[in-house]
Amino acid sequence: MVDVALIDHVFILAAILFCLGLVGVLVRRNIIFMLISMEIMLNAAGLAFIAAGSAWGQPDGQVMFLAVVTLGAAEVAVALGLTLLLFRRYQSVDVDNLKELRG
Amino acid sequence: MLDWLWLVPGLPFLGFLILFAGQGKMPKRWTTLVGVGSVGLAALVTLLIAVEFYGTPEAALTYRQTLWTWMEAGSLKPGFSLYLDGLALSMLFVITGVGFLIHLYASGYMYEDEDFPRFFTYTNLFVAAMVMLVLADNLVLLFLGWEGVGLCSYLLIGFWYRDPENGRCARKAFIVTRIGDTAFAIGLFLLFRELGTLDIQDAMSAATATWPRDSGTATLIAVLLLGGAVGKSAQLPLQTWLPDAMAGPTPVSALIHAATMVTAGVYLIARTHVLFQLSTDAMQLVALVGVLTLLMSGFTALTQTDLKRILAYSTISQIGYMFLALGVGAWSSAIFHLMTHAFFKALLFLTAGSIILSVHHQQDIFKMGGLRKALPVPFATFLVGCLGLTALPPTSGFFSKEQILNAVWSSPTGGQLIWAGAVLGAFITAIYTFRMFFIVFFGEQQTEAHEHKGFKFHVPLIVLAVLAAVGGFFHLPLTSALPHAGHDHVPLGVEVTAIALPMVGVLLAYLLFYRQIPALRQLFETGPLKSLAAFFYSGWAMDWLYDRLLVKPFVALARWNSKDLVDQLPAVVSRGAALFHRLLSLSQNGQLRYYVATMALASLVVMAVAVYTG
Amino acid sequence: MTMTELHALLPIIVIAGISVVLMVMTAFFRHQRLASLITYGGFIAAAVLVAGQTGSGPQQATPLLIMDEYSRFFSLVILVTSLAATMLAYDYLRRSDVFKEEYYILLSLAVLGAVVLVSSNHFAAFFIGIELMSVSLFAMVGYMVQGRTRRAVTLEASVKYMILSGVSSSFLLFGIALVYADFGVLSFSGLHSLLGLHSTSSYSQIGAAMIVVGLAFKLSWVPFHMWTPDVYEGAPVPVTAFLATVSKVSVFAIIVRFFIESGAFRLEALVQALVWIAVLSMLVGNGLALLQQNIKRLLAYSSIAHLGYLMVAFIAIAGSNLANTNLAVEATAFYLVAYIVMSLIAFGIITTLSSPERAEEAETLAHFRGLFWQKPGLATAMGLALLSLAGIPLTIGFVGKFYVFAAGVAGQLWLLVGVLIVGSALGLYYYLRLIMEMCKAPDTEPAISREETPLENRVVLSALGLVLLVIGIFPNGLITTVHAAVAVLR
Amino acid sequence: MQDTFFLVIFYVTAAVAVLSTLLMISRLNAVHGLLYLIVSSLSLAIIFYLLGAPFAAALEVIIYAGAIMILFVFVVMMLNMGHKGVEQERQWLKPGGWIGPGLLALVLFAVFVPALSGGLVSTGPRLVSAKAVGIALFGPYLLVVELASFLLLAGLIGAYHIARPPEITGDDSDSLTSARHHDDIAIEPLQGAG
Repeated sequence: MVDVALIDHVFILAAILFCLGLVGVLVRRNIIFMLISMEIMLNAAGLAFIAAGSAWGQPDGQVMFLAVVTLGAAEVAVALGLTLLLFRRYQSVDVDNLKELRG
Repeated sequence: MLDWLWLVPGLPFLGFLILFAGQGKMPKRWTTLVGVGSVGLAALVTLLIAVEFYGTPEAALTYRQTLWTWMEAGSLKPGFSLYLDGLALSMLFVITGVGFLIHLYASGYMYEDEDFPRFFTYTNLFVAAMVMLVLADNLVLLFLGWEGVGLCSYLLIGFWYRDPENGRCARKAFIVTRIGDTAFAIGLFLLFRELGTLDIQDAMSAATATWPRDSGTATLIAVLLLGGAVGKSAQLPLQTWLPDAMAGPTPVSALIHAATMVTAGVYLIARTHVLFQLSTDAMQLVALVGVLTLLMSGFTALTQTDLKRILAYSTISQIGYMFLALGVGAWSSAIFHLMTHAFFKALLFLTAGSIILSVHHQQDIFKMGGLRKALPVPFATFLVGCLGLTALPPTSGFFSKEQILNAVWSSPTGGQLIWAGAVLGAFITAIYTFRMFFIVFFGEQQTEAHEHKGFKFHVPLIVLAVLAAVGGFFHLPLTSALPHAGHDHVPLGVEVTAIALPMVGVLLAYLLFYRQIPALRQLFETGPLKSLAAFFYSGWAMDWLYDRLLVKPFVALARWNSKDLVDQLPAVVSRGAALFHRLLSLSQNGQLRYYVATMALASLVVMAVAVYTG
Repeated sequence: MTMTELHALLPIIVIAGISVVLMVMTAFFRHQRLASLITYGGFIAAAVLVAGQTGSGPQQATPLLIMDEYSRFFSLVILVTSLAATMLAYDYLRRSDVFKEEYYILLSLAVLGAVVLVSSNHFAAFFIGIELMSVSLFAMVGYMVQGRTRRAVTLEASVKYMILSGVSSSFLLFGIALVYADFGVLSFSGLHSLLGLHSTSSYSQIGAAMIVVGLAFKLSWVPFHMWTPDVYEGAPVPVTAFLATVSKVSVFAIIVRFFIESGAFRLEALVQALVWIAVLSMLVGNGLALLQQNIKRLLAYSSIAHLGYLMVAFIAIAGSNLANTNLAVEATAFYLVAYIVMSLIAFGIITTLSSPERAEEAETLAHFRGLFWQKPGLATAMGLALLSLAGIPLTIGFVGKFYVFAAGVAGQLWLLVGVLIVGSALGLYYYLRLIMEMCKAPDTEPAISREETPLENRVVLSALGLVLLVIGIFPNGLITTVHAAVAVLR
Repeated sequence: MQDTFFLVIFYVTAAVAVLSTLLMISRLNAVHGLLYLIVSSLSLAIIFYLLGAPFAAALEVIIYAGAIMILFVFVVMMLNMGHKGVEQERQWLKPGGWIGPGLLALVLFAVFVPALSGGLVSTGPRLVSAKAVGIALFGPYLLVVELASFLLLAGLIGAYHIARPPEITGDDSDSLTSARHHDDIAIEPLQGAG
């Protein structure tokens, strides 16, 4: 069908998205953006699974993708609950408020 | 009878368990019965074992008892096995025999203390651990005992926990010995790595088979083991904890910090003597450590005013003699001196405890004085102890020290210079011992004294006094366990010097501290030196006098050393550790995004390593 | 799915059933005692089922899970630990003012995740198990985040745990995807045969590294450890007890299986990286604990160090000699059990002394000062746990450490064994410091009122203390069990 | 011809995905960020389709762009940050703050690129139909489905417990109101401080 190199390029794309998600988590102080960036990292992993499954012509990649999506949904549910509490406590979504625990 | 060997550590441990379970709620009578009785029974079992032991021909004098295989980790199968030979038996005599007397004494001495049961809980555990250390047939079990006695020592130094100063002393002892223990652990580890066995006897025979004489590995391991011994036995440069350890109750000082635990280092070196024999350098180092320690702490003892601290320094100094004996290959003399020292030093400590109790916890010798009449029994026993410490014939100390000095003279790792040091040490020992003796018991009485009488106080003192007096005639069954040193023939002059110098020392002390003061007074009262006479009148002035004339350089050295240089070692370790902790704590700054960044960076490193070096 | 498979899965079904039953029950009425009894009963039933299957040989249940002696052993360990941790939590929860029943639901879900995790030999089950446990733990860490007596730090702890865990899960997943891309196989044993066939490409090298990174977070290996003290301190202490034992042990158990069955030990560079992680864990963990004043943080740092000790045995598995490999696997399994016993006692005591009704956890030195004179039983148990953590002979901790030491020596890992000795020396200092604190004079009023210890806590703590001593003195029984359990990993 | 067309679509979509993700992480307004995330998800769905995974493509659209984003939008609406939020973001997102993370990501990417170039034994993308996925899901991967449902259950109960006012014990009849009331009191000083 197409060039074998394409699969490599899909993985490179996944790596780019993964790195961008990581930058998002590192740069943003807004917890909502951190969570979205985490979703991007998960999405990048999902893309890698799809690519791998496609490369081998197996359904396993898509099954794993389903599991990744499930994890994303479950994580976001709890995370948004915590976000609401964070906002209620500090009137802000800044995670840098959280620095009591240290030493 | 030998089958009963396990009872020797077992009984004190059982005592510990009973006392621990009682949680201090048992009546004091029962506590005494359990605490003292368990050690007494252990001593009795030791005696019965010894009877059988002496009945067998010396060549076959070993006995091994495996209680159960402790664990099996691959090829390593350390068992709960006891190994008895002449060396272990000699140690058992000291630990259980002297230990029993001290326990008996303590049951009187500590009776009024509200933590009376806790005291016996700790000391019973201590005796069990110490016996375990001595009887261990493998290095793991030995390490168990080694750690166990350290733990008990720590708990007992801090026994009177309400005074934070005692906690500090306990911690200091703990940290300093820890430095030695780490060296010891590394040494054991290397020994195991090189020889592949944890059994002590197997390791020793493997050592001779594996290593040539003076091999580097043997030297390294010997030196590391020496490090452990030095820490436990308070030798240079790790000696500073012992004087501070006197913060514990006096029976503890007698039991742990004079008679038994501090001699564990001597035992360790004797137990692994095969290893040390392989290395002339290590032996030389042991001898040097011994002679330097005995001189340094002897001079320090001269300047002390606290009764227990004088005894503590003298303990360090006497253990120095034992190390010196080990260093020159006089193995059995070292163990012999260990035993006689246990007798007279336990005697001195217990008597000191009686004195201190009588004068209401006053420990400054210059505030005692003239106690001869008020305290007749302690006076007599203290005298015996002092004679033993000074090694005047025919006390026990004389025989053991004489053996050591003769061995030093003729040994290749000894020599005349070290011998001279050791004899000088004996001379100083005589001075500080009798300085203490004369100041405490003669002169004007400074404080009132009430003697504590009774069975529990007097019997241990008298028995120990007898032992200190005649202990030199004992024959320890060491010939099969330790190589025979052989009879050293030394020139008559040498022997005479060694015997005479302590006597000169006693005479000097007599002149300085007993006789000379009134004589000086008469001399100076008539002349223009009257003002000076008043100055010399006080004991302090005498202190000042010999301080200036006699020992100034050495004392300066000793002071400088004990206050700064060596104290720095634990301080540096603990400060370094604290700094390490603070630096690391900075990394734990609580910032979530910083945590993510660290994690990402670390992941990056791991991934790069996996890809580019794989 | 065949009947034999179903039979093999029965314990897992029972655990899953707990959460369902509890959920249905809670929908109608709330009753903490009943919920706790259902949970205990479920755990006991599952444990009995697992024990009943022991010795019946390996049974693959769908391609995802394998029920063999190894997974049964760790399932049993996890179930018993969870039972103990749940019992210790009862009184604490009872005195708090949040809804209680959800705790049991979340806990049983986390246990379900842990048991699936240790039974998995396929990436899908591995990943779902680990995440089921993690997601339940997010909520458990933040369990007291509301309520009249919430502590401000609880929110912080759960947010930190959630974000960091999410990031690490992404690494884990990406890594799995890359390994899968390289081999086209998701089962561990499938990887093994392939790793032998063609030399590993850079895909699986980087993938394996990312998997290790993801797991390193869960195991708080340095430098992936930073969440540990914060989360341990901020979480309610029963949750900390669970987090410190079950989650760590299940992940470690599976990483051992994964590395052996997938042949990942052949990636030498990765093993080299693990060596440095181990060195750092032992040094940094002990260094941070040294002068730490907060007990929960101290235990967190000490757990980092203990995970480092475990790594010594773990890395020793890589050795070429089969006998040494077996020894090393045994050592990890034994040490994990030892680690559970000591940690559970320590956290159990903190739980018992804490007063959630005043939002106060017994985590300062003041809470422990003079404990020996006020609560001799609790103080003795704590003292035993600390001595065991310090590796003093006659305790389970010593035997475990000795085992690890032996494995390190057999594997000739001199650097690691050296650091192990130095680390233990450092460790002794801070454990004994705490013991000293308990021996001190109780001169001031105790920082918290020390009520009667609840029966449940007393039973659990004395049982654990007994185990600690008995195995410390006669470890051969457990050693035989462990030996049989790890024999299936080849 | 068809191959070229395929490749063009792939690279264009990939570029859109990267660009929209880049824009998403740098937006000041959360709603804008979410919109870019949807664009990114949609382009990923196209790529899934191109790779022969139509089932996953549908899933991506339905769950990511549909469900998860909606959750985020709800929360953003509830917090109602508005212009104040944008101003705050402007302060937080100083250009200097991007340097470190950017460098880190670049190096990480530099590690990825050579590792992910070549060496993969594969025959190029192959179609895996939804039917095949379904058979796998309810065949060997049945347990994944079951366990995934428990994962969602854990998320559900966790979110439900965390975001809900606490139980009030005692004789307080109007428990929920008083709990909220209490909460307000608790955050008042912090409001002042902020």
